[in-house]
Amino acid sequence: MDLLTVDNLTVQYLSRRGCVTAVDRVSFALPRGQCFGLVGESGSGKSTIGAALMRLLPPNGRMRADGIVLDGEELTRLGEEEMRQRRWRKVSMVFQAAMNALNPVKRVEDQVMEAVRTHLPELGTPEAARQVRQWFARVGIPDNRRRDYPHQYSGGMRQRAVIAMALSCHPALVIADEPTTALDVIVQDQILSLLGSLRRARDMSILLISHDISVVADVCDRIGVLYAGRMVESGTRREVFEAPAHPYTRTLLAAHITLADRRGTPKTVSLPGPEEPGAAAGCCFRQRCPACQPICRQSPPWHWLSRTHGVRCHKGDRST
Amino acid sequence: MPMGRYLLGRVAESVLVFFVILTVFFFLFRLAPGDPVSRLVDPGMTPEEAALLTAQLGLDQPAGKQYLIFIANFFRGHFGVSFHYGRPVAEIIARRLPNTILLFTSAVLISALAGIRLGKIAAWRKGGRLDTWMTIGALVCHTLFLPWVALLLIWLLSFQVGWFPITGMISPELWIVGDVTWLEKGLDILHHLALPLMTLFLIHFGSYLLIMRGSMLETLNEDYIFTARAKGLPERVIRERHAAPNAALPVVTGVALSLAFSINGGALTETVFSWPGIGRELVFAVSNNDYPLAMGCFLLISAVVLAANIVVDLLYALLDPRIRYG
Amino acid sequence: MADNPGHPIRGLRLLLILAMALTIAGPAGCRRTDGEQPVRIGLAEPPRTLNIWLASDANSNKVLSQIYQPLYAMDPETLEPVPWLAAAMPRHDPVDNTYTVVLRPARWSDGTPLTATDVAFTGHLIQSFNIPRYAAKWAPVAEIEVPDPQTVVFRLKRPCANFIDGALATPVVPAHRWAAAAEAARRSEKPLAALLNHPVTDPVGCGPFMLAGYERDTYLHLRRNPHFFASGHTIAGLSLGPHIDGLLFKVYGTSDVAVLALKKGDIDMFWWSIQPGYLQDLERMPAIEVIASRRSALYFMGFNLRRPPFNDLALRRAVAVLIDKAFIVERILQGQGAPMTAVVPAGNRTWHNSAVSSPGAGLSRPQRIRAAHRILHDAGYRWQVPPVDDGGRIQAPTPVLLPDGMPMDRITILTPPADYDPHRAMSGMMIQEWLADVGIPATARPMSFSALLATVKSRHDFDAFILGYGRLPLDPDYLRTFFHSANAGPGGWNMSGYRNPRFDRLADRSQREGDPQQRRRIVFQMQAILGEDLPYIPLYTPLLIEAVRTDRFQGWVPMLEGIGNRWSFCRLRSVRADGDRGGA
Amino acid sequence: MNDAECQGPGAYQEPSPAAPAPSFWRATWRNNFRQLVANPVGRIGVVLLALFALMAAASFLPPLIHPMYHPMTGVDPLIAHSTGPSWRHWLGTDFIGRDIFSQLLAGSRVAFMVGVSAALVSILVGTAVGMVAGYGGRIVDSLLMRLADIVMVMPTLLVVLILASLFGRLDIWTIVLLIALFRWPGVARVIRSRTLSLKHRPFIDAARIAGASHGRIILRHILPNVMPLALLYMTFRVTSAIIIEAALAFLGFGDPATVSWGMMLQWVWKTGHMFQAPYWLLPPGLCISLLTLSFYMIGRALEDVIDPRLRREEPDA
Repeated sequence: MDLLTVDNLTVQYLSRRGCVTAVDRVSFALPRGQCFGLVGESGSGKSTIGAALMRLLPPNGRMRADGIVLDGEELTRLGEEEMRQRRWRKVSMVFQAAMNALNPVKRVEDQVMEAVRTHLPELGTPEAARQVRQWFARVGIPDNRRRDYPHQYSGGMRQRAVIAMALSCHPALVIADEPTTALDVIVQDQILSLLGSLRRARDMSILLISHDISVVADVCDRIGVLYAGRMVESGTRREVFEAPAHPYTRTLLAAHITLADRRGTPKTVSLPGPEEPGAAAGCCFRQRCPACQPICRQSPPWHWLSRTHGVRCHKGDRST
Repeated sequence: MPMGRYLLGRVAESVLVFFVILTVFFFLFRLAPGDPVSRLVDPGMTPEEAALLTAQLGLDQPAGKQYLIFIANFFRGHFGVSFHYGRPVAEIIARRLPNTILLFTSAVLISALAGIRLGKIAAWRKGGRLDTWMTIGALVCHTLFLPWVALLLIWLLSFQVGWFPITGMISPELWIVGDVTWLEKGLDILHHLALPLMTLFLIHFGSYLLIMRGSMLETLNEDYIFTARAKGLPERVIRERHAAPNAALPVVTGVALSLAFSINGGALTETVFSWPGIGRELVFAVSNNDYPLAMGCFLLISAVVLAANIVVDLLYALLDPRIRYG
Repeated sequence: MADNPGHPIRGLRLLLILAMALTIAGPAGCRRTDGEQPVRIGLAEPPRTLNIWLASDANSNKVLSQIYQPLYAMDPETLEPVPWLAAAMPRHDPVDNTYTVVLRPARWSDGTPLTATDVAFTGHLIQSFNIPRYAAKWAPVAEIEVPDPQTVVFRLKRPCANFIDGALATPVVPAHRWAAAAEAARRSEKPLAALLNHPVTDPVGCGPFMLAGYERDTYLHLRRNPHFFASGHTIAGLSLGPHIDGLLFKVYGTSDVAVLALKKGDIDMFWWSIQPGYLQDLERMPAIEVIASRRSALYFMGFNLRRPPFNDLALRRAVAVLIDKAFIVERILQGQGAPMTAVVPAGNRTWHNSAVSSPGAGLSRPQRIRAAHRILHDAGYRWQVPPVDDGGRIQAPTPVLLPDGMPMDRITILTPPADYDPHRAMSGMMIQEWLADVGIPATARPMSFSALLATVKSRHDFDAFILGYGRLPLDPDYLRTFFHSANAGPGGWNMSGYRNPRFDRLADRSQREGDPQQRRRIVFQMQAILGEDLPYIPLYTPLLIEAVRTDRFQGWVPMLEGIGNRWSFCRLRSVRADGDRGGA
Repeated sequence: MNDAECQGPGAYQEPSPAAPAPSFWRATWRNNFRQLVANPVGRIGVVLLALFALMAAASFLPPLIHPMYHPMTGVDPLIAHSTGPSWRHWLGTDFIGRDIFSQLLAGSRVAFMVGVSAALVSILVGTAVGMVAGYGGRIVDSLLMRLADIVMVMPTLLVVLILASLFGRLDIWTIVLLIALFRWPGVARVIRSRTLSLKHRPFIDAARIAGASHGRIILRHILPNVMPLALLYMTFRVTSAIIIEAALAFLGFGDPATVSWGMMLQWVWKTGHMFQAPYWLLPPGLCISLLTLSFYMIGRALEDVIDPRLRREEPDA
């Protein structure tokens, strides 16, 4: 049974100029114990999905979904207080910008401790402290650095601390939002393997959000590709990497593989809103698509290529 | 240690600034037309008497020489003798300073506490009705014209309703009785303190509220607040333990600075409330052409503000680990 | 957000409790009102010092005049000197020019007897230190002898008309308290400064009251002096006490607040002039009595006679005609004063020459303009458009041209700043407007008081100014000080630079003239000359408005310069104590 | 929830780094004004300000109707003491029979004059010093900033009080100048730090490489970017200038030839009408409070429009 199923999740931001749709009818499922990678360029709505799953959208954000079921529980129907209790206990997060994710005026250990004491009050202080110590050991932070302040840590250590904090309450699902973005390559690798080994040891599921398809490639069992708030392709790692069905996926992969040719990296585009002509209807990738056709003016349907592999493209059935 | 060297640099800088101010004001006072003796308009005083008095006050010397004498005395701890009171300036200031400190420290602290508390709530409910009213209320209170409000309050609360004594710092009727306990005297001072405190509170809490609200709004946008939410912490914990301590940092330093500026006593407040403090003394001294006293008060204020700037830096270091261990 | 909405209230509750506690603290403080019942007096500023030689300000004198006493005091009715510490009027020997004074038996407040040595010590102290304000009065004294402990003999260098009003009205200080301080001061680098700055915390005098407490610069408590020499005596027809426990001076920062305190009953008297705005309200209150006293005060506009344009008498006359003193008194002073005619105030009945009158008194504004126009025209002043046309109608004039045909430079009328005296600043504004009616370009410029004095007294760089003397001595010797040509130099009190040999001769004579009747004639003549030459235009004498509560104490003695005088404090009686006695 | 609240942190737009075209400014201005009045605080501020502007404009009228309505010299020939409101004198008369309403109108003109000109001068000085210090760096920077420190340490009201009492020539323009000269350091500091952050942006480097002179870089590239900040500070400086002038006049150190609200209060106070004539005491005090309030409110609202993160309040503002 899937740990998490997301069905037709839509998130909109209200602003003075109207509504901006950040996530548009996204659906996916994450089996227990697996790692699901969400890939997309910045502004594609992938971080919004993470926040929406935590139900922590900014005040001007509005979400709507046919269902978000986590561990058999419908999250959208929970009250605010019930949802608060689920956070970190059921679903926790490893954040994008590790520097600011930690409160600068509190000691790191206290910040981890705080989560444990909130969600596992039955442990009692000594036991909680013992467990926190264990977590610091597990992520590889020396014992004498536990009581430091965040700014005294290096980037990698901070990220480890954030991971320790995220796992400290034994959540079933960890949403890792760009966990390695600001780190250098060696540290990136260490962090990713740490995450991977902990997942296997703890039997957790991970929702890995990244703009970097290589990161996703290393860790994930399944991959979903987002573009402009829409899921354009999803499938197992093998399916997506070996037989990418969507032109956008192919662009991403090409950029990743031909490292020498950085020109192929897609340029950042602004969040397409309704005010962009032609974006309301039709394929969202149309304007950048190398294989654009007249039919692309119509909204493309979702094609299942296999039981796990699907694509949102008019050419979906033929392109392989 | 870099912190130590930085501090040393700051102190040296402040001492320099202090002496520039001292010099500028010394000559400003001497440049002004008229001398304190001419203020004593008594037709009984002959020009010869006036000249003698001028010489005795040391004002017949050239300004440069007076300055050197002043500096020499300054380093020996003599800050001059007040023309008006005929007593050493240091003695007069020492008598007035505690009164000013009592009034303004309590006013700043109470209004800062209330301002921080209310500002926190206003920011927490940004855009709500409570926030709008609190913001507008704070703005209205903050822009009230102090002496005007003070006099209206005296009229209303002291005279009409009779809750508070009409200005002053003590009731002499009580103090001249021999067997009054210290507790009674203390309560008497507190009773006199209440109305000026209330007035200052009314004017000041608004600005703290607004600063705290702004700072809090900024803090609430920080990632670590999102982290705290994601951690499933109760809202109260997020507000009190994560947002407020960070947001209060600039407010706390603001408080330290305004404490320093309050030594000048709000010349207006002390005058209206007959509070025997530094501010009122400075206004008296200025209108009596009592240069040494005015100079002394003014230098004290400058020194305190300069020191407060350093204290603020230290305070920041103390409260913000990023600087302490930086 | 799911948060308790009661939160803001909780923070305020704490404050509320604090405020309540402070309010409740009040009754605890006001609990004791039995026991001593001093007369509570509001002061506008704290007294400067308790050192009598430094005390040049009004507030210190209010306190110290209850402690240190002179040989002769002023009769409240006749304003003539009456024996106070002295037993009788001095015996004057015109041949060797000596005055012999016999003292009453008296003790200092510390119990030691007051002797002639103390008087001689005071005189020597003033002379040897050249103490400002007193030294000039003592200058004629050549020698002070003490033939016996109750007698002092003063030998003068030259005849002096105001010896009793001057030197003998000086407060006497105890030799046993001051000798050491004087000795120490004499040895210091700057003797006078050392004496003036000598700290006095426990003044010992022989007056009706003595210092009991001086706390935190907010109050000053005087208690009845058991050794007061005049207790039970009758002097100047008044039987003296004092009948009260003491005086309690309380300092209020602003007079509004002091008036509120008076209305509320926190003080029995506000020893300061009350602004006219309060009168209506105060007069309605049954427990408050408003007392208006005449003052020995001169408020005037002075001219610089050293340079054009005001060296021209015609121009000064025209200005005098244009100034509507009645307007100033009625509107700016709100009726609390009187237009002034001669330089000696009308309240000084002995010396005021009532024959001197104001130019243009009683004229309407158009009449004044016509009169001023005529004076100026006759003196050769011209206009392109004169203020009065051929038909006698008033019109807006062009700037006046001097007799030599040149336009008049803009003149400046210096006044004290409004914070110091709003009346004078406002009068300056009005005079500026009136002068504009005849095309005299004038600007009233308030300037800080000391700057103003430096300008008119030392630098002489001015056209006209408005000043005032609040407490003129009764003896008219100041006429000599203000207008004698010998005082016209820098720093001298003849600020106008007035030079009239005839006046100088009269002034010198007046100072030496021993016969009161003769001296009076001379002083009247001097006033008449000044009324003609107009170095000053006397503007007004304000009334002194004081208010007292009548529900606790009664017996105030009205006098020139107000009810705050030694006679009042020696005669006040508690209303309640009288009632009790009557019942018993 | 209305629109104003819906704007998230993302809605803020970094000011365009290059010197924008005039049409851009106009559009921005229109847009900003709309945002300003969308905020309830800003709306109240703008309405109040408009009201006072109207009063200031109307202040020229009364003396034209009748000379007795001249705020300074006109007295009602029939009235020689303070009277309450009537048809002839809407707010009554002061102690020598001058019309209080005319004075109130004249006072608003003076308040605008004092506030705006003092603020303008202090902003000009502050911006210039701030930009030069930030751009010049090193010696220029530390010299100018030490100067700013020296001035900043001194409490403005007391210094002006001392100078006023010492030199005694209290022309209203001197007061304005004095206020301005002691209020620039705060602005200079903010502008300096903004300049510092701009200085190393690529477009400045680009301009420098392209051979632009220092003066040109400051005027064409830095100035437009610090302008909004300076504008914001101006509203706060207007407020403090008005309050300082009023306090000065209240204490009796104002220009006696000018009818300002502080001066009116001083007249009420010094003539003993403080608690006797509410029709005379209340209007000037209310006007001072409300006018400063309106500028303050506009400032607050403007701040939200320009950049909510720029604010650094000063303790003695």
